[in-house]
Amino acid sequence: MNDMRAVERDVDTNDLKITARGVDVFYGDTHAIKDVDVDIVDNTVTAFIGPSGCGKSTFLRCLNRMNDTIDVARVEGSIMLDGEDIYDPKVDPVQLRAKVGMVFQKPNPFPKSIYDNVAYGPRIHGLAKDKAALDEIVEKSLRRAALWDEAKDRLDQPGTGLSGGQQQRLCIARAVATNPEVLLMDEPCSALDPIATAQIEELIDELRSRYSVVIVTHSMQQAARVSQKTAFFHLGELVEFGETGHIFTNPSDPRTESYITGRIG
Amino acid sequence: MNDMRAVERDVDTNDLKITARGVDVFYGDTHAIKDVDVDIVDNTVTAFIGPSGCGKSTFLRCLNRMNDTIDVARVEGSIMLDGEDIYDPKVDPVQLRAKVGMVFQKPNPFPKSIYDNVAYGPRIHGLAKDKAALDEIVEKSLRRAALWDEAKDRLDQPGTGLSGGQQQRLCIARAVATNPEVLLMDEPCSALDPIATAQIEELIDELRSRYSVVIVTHSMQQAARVSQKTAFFHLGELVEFGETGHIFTNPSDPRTESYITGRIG
Amino acid sequence: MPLLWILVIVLCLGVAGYVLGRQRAMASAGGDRRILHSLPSYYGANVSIFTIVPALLVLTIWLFVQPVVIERQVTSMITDTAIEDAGSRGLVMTDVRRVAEGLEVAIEQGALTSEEAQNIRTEFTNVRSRLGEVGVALGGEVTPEVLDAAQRYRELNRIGNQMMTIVVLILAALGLGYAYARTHQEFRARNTVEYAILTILVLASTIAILTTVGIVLSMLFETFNFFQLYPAQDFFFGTEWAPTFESDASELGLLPLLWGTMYVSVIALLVAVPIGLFAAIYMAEYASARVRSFAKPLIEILAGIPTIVYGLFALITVGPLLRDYFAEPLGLGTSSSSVMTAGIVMGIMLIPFVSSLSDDIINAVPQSLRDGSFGLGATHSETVKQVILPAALPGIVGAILLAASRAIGETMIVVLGAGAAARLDLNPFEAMTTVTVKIVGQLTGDTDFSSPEALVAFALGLTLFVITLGLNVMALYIVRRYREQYE
Amino acid sequence: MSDATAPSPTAPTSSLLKQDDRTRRRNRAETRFRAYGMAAVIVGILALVLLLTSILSNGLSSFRQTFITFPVTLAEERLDPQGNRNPEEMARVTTFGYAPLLGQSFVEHVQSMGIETDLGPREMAAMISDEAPGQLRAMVLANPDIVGETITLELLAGGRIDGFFKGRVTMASAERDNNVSPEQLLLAEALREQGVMDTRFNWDFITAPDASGQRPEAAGLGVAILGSFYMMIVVLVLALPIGVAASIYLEEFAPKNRFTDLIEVNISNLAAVPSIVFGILGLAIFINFAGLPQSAPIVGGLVLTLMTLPTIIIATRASLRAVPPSIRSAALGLGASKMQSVFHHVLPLAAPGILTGTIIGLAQALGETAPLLLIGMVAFVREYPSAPPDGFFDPASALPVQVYNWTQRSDPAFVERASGAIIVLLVFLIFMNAVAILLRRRFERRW
Amino acid sequence: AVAQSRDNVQIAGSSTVLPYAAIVAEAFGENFEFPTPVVESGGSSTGLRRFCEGVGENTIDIANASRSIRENEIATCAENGVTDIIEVRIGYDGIVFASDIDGNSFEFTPEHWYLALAAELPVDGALVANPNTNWSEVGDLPDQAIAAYIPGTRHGTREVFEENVILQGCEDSGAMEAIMEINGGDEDAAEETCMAIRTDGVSTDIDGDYTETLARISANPEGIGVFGLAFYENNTDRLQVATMSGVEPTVETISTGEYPVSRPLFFYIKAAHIGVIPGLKEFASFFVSDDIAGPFGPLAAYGLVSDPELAETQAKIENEETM
Ligand SMILES: Nc1ncnc2c1ncn2[C@@H]1O[C@H](COP(=O)(O)OP(=O)(O)OP(=O)(O)O)[C@@H](O)[C@H]1O
Ligand SMILES: Nc1ncnc2c1ncn2[C@@H]1O[C@H](COP(=O)(O)OP(=O)(O)OP(=O)(O)O)[C@@H](O)[C@H]1O
Ligand SMILES: [Mg+2]
Ligand SMILES: [Mg+2]
Repeated sequence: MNDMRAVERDVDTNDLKITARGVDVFYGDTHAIKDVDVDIVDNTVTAFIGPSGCGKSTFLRCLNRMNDTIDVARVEGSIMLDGEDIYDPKVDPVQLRAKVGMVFQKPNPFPKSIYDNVAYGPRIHGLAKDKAALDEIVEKSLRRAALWDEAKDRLDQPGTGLSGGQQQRLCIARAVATNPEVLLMDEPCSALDPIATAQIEELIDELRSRYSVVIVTHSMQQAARVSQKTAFFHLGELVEFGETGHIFTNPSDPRTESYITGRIG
Repeated sequence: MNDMRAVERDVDTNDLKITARGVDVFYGDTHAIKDVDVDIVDNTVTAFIGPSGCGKSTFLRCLNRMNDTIDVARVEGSIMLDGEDIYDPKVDPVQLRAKVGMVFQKPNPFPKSIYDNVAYGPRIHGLAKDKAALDEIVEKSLRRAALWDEAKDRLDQPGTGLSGGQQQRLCIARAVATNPEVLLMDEPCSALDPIATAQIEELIDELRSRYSVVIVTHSMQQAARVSQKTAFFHLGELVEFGETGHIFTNPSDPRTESYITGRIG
Repeated sequence: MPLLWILVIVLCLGVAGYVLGRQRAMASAGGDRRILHSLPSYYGANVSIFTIVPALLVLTIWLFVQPVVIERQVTSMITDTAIEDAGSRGLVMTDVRRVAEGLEVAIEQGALTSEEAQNIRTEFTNVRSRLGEVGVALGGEVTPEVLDAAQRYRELNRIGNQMMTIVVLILAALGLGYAYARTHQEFRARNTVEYAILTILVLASTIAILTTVGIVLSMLFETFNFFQLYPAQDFFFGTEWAPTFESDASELGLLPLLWGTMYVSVIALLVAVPIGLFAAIYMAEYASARVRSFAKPLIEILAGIPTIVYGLFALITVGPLLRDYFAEPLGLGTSSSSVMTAGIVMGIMLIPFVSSLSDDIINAVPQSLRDGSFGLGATHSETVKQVILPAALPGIVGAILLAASRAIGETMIVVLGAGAAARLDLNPFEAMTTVTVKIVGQLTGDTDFSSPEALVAFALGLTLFVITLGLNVMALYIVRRYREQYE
Repeated sequence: MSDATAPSPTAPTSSLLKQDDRTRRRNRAETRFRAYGMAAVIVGILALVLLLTSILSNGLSSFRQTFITFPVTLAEERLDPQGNRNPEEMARVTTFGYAPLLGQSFVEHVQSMGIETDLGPREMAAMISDEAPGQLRAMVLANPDIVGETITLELLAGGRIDGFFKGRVTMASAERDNNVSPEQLLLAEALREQGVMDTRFNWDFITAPDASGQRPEAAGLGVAILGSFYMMIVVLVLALPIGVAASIYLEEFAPKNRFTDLIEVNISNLAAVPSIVFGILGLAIFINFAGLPQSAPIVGGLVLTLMTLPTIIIATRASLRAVPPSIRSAALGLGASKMQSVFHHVLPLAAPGILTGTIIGLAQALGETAPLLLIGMVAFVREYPSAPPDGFFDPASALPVQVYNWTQRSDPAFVERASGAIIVLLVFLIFMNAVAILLRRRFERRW
Repeated sequence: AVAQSRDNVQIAGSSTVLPYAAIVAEAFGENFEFPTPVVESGGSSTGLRRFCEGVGENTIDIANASRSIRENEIATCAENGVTDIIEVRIGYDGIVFASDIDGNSFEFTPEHWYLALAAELPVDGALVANPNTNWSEVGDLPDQAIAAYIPGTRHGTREVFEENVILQGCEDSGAMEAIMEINGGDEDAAEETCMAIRTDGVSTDIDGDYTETLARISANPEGIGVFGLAFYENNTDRLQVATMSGVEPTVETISTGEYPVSRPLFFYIKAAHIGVIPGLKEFASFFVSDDIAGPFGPLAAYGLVSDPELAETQAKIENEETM
């Protein structure tokens, strides 16, 4: 396992896909995200790193308004997707989420068959003309999520009967199948072995050619390998945000440095 | 992040704590664990490694009969704890599980306050004489799980409102609080940042002085760091089992080698 | 055109709209459904909705308005004296309608042609017997005036129906056209359809409110009348319930009834809640799938046995049993009907309310919580008590509230099991009665319906309503307080 | 973490096979708990068995009935004095004219069989049901040409005679009974031996309309079954969708504020409204205001719908609430709309609870009489309602009403029939709920 | 579509009249072209309430009542447009006292009942709570504990029982005078005191119907219940009837007035509906025809005490004489 294997890659474009400005999130009285500004560039992988509980998931969920579903959560500030404020009352969160897909930190397959789990997104978005096309999407997505071999004989069995890592890949397949423009992945490889991890990283890299990807990870190596941009959160604040190479080699904030070198947690 | 930092440590005793012989597990018709023999030595950390879906969790759950709760699961073979067959009809799984604690792969905090989550085990096992003693156990367990600082101000808030990594640590604290003789941990650090991971690893090492610990992990480094024995599973079979140092440096099975070097998944 | 036909045509148009809308959406996207904002079926449904909903709405309104309008037109033909004779305009119209319908039937059966029907004259024909031949019975002889009106009524109805057909069909077509024209790949069809569904959902929940308003209104007026005849403080604070047939001697105190209601309900719940809850726990947590799959429906039958059976069971079996083995040996009286009897039997009836609903809720608690608890070495019962029940609390409280509600509203078991005596007494082996029993009793008795003895039923109903409202507010508060939301 | 004073581990490695005191205590508690659970289920089932046995033992006999078969001479001079077989003229002869004819034929038949009896003709004729003249009259008017012939008829025996064969009436009780004499019973016994009387399965109990208190033997459940059937259709078609729709709105879409709290409390409160109050409401709204007909299943169905709604709503909301939020998030995260996430994922998972609510709600609606009192369905109805949709507007009664009415009748023969009606009601209930129960079993799953 | 015409007669009201009305309706349906009328129960109060709701198809045509309509009710009726009402008395309902067939037989006088059931009795110039618990204490009756099952206060029968038995007994026993002496001559108050029934469990109110009374007597064979004559006639094998002042209740003794406890039964026709609802008048005439309501008709056979003045009633219907 050679870490730090990924070094600089060119960021392909500089189009801003998402711009977040002055975002604050409160859970009731807890101030979980404090005045965060982040730009997500198109066709890039952005990594969010930071100690557990620092607000990575929270911020990620702001980007497709999943925080709407938590009663106590309150979001302030502006987040623009392609120049449109996603918190504008006129915005249909459904359409937003179709564009900005999400893989949750805890795998949450539907209590349905594996096939239906993956086919669900394409079905509601009408991505497949017919059964054959749907089958194809399902197979392709499962392949991309490196689950096809394990799942192909049991597509009709419930997704909840899979192992932890398999569920995680199922959720990735499910998200990929809907073909989003931005994919938010909250620790997508936490339950995966190194080889599966590598396959998912490959997938992320592949996705980047067409979409932008935001990934939360605890593995510095992974962040370094797959991402072009990295944001470091600490206690709800965005401490540092920039080119991955830059952050890992030459962090400007002492907190970043100590986190990367393993001193604060 | 220096990997492979942990090298050989002495296995302190050679008392067998758990001996599993010819264990087979079926989920309905699926043969998930195939004729596995494993010995867990007292006062050691044993790591289970293997690709996702190979049966690590399944085998782990056999060791404290958690598979009993899955309708379709069927366990065959013999598993002895301190020389007593745990699948003996006379054995009370409750007492067994009190001795053999478990941290699950998916954090599953109770929908109760953080305090009550941790106090749950001590309460049912009567480990605390009074409220003060209970408070102490709770604090101590949270400290050992490296959650105290984050949780101390919100002990009365629901455990389900924690972040993913915090929930994971809560589950560890919960398991530690009951003071088991064997602790089974299914990927206890998957959602943790490096520093928190290091703290948990320290905890594991500390626990080893009195108990035996079995840990499932996907991180070869982690296995190498904390464990003295390692079992490598592949497609439901136990491919290799032995001293950690030996397995990582000089695996006897080609499959082990290719897994460790990242070729099969 | 018969109503059924209009409906069929509108529905057909709706289906056609669905197909067309779908097609057009697909066409606008050049056959690539991915470009569409919503699934093609939503575009279809959107057109369908626009076709069907306005048309049916107008149809319904028309059906209500047309008779009123026509009736007004037709009654103007009838002289006041005729109305005077018949007693009311409505009755004359009943007669007119009946004759008109009779003519219709006669035409259908071929006894008359439609011209004959239009020209038939009382002077020349005995209309009553002619219609009698085709099986239309009339209350009396048909006067020329009524016959004229009936013929006019038919005429107007015919015109009205024609107009209705035209208007409704045109509207459907317009709706179809409009929605069709709007169908375009960027049109947010899903949102429109979902909006329509949401409207339906909102309408459905307003029914509950309307029901409440209706209940309150239908009792308020009579309650008001009651309090004009009977002093309010005597009602609310009176400890004596003794209605008589001489109004001035009646004592209509609420308290003994309220006490009885509470006492019986509490005993019933003391029986039903533990048994029901334990049964639910057993079925959801311990029993095998087979045991559960027959035990649950079996216990549910208990909810379907008519309450009179329970009542007789209380009267004939449980009452004497309790009297002989408990009340008399304990020196607590010799009454075979008692609060205890009714409470126990009612409790049995309520078991399925608690057990079945709770069973479903318990079953819905995620397995991972059970695993978490087992993994810590908890026994199954500890897991149930400390993890599952708290997590299932809101649903269980709902089930218990439902059971309590039934207990409060039950009559037959109380009448037969607890007797009819209103009494303030602590002894559970004494006969007592409940508010509901007296509501039914006073309403269906032989008393003068405008006397306080009968009107008190409404006051009792309204009071009970307010009291249970208070209890429910409390329950809501408790649930909010202790609710545990799992992930 | 170098704190070494960990809580001292309890006694070193105790045996798994030997339970320590605490475990034993906990296990005893566990066994007790489980035993309570089993006992609770058993109590429930026992109660059911007890009630069912009493219903069955009382009511099964109502499905059998005693018939008398004998030739009847349709004397022309009585039935058609003019002799021109004109139904309209023949209709002038009322059942009072037919009754003696039957009595006479019966007496003659008994005499012809050579059975000795001390009974006078009047008392002998009294053994035939009062229903018979009406049946004969209807038969003759439908087919006037049979007048003058002698036809063999199978007629109902009177209620007491029937009770004699079923063991309800005995010689001893007949001694004291003003309505039947031991001699009549003796004659009945003799006739049974001759095959003139026999007791057998009686479809009429299920198909015939109700009969007055004088003719328990003829009373049937036909109208009641139809009425209940129509009402249940209305309830099912309205209560289930409305209930589920309202619950979905309140649980999933409604903003959480004072107003929705009010609705919530309000709905649970509606469940506690005594059912007769719904009758008051139904009378005011559906009959007086909307002008719907009285005694009609449509009104009954609407009233029962309003009454059942709270049950269904409470059950549905509880089970919607029990669906883990992670399922909703998963769907929303894939770009499903809230509506889609509810209909595709949450609702199927909540289905068992919804179906339970429906089962219990319908059971309640099917067995309820009180609200029907005020809208005119607790009634004596002999005309069958017509086929749907008109039948919804025709007068009808209902099964529980029939039970209620029959338990109030003075003739003891109705006790048996009331229990029989309860059996029919329960069978009806089981059929009605079978679909729901099967569906529910399919939807049940753990996650 | 809803405006369908009703073609059956709709009747509601007293559950005492219901069995008779059902018998007549059944026979009417058998013998006439008109459909069988629908007869609802629900009590006199509900029947009259619905009767007075107004005229029109969605209101009932006939209200059955076990008492005559009250002034108040007529006023309410009139307010709602129900002005022309035909009152029809169909006969009398005898009220009898009966006990288990295997028990003691009783010969009552009103006095016995008063002494047994009054809440308070005048003793030596003061009112004391009724101490009697055995029938032998109140007169020359068998030694048997008093356990009376009397109609609840919602039943019309209760009124008759209180007035014709208890009050009568109060007067007969001289208690009335004694009470008036105690309360200073207030007759109304005295009557009230007379008619107050004890509530210490000796007497049980029955809110259900006679079948419940019968069931209670089966459960407690010492009990004595109040029944309608028709109910008793149908259950002579289980009940024995007590005489009242030496007269046994039968159809004959009641119709001659010898047996003192009975009440008239009525039905009320909405005159406005005659000629509109098919068969209404025919039904009413059929009801009171000699064939049906006469002394040898089916109603009498069922236990209705036929009205000696039936002919007048028949004429009244014929002429549609309103109140
Ligand atoms: N409840 C179940 N029903 C059916 N099959 C199951 C169930 N749980 C696990 N399996 C299957 O058994 C095999 C082993 O699963 P297990 O959870 O033990 O894998 P694992 O080694 O823990 O993998 P991971 O690292 O992904 O957690 C997998 O193929 C899995 O799909
Ligand atoms: N539903 C909630 N209610 C209240 N507080 C919450 C909730 N979810 C998260 N928090 C708190 O908000 C903070 C940020 O949580 P978040 O889940 O964003 O952390 P994270 O960076 O994703 O951590 P991890 O790496 O452990 O997943 C934490 O302190 C957490 O306890
Ligand atoms: Mg997180
Ligand atoms: Mg696993």
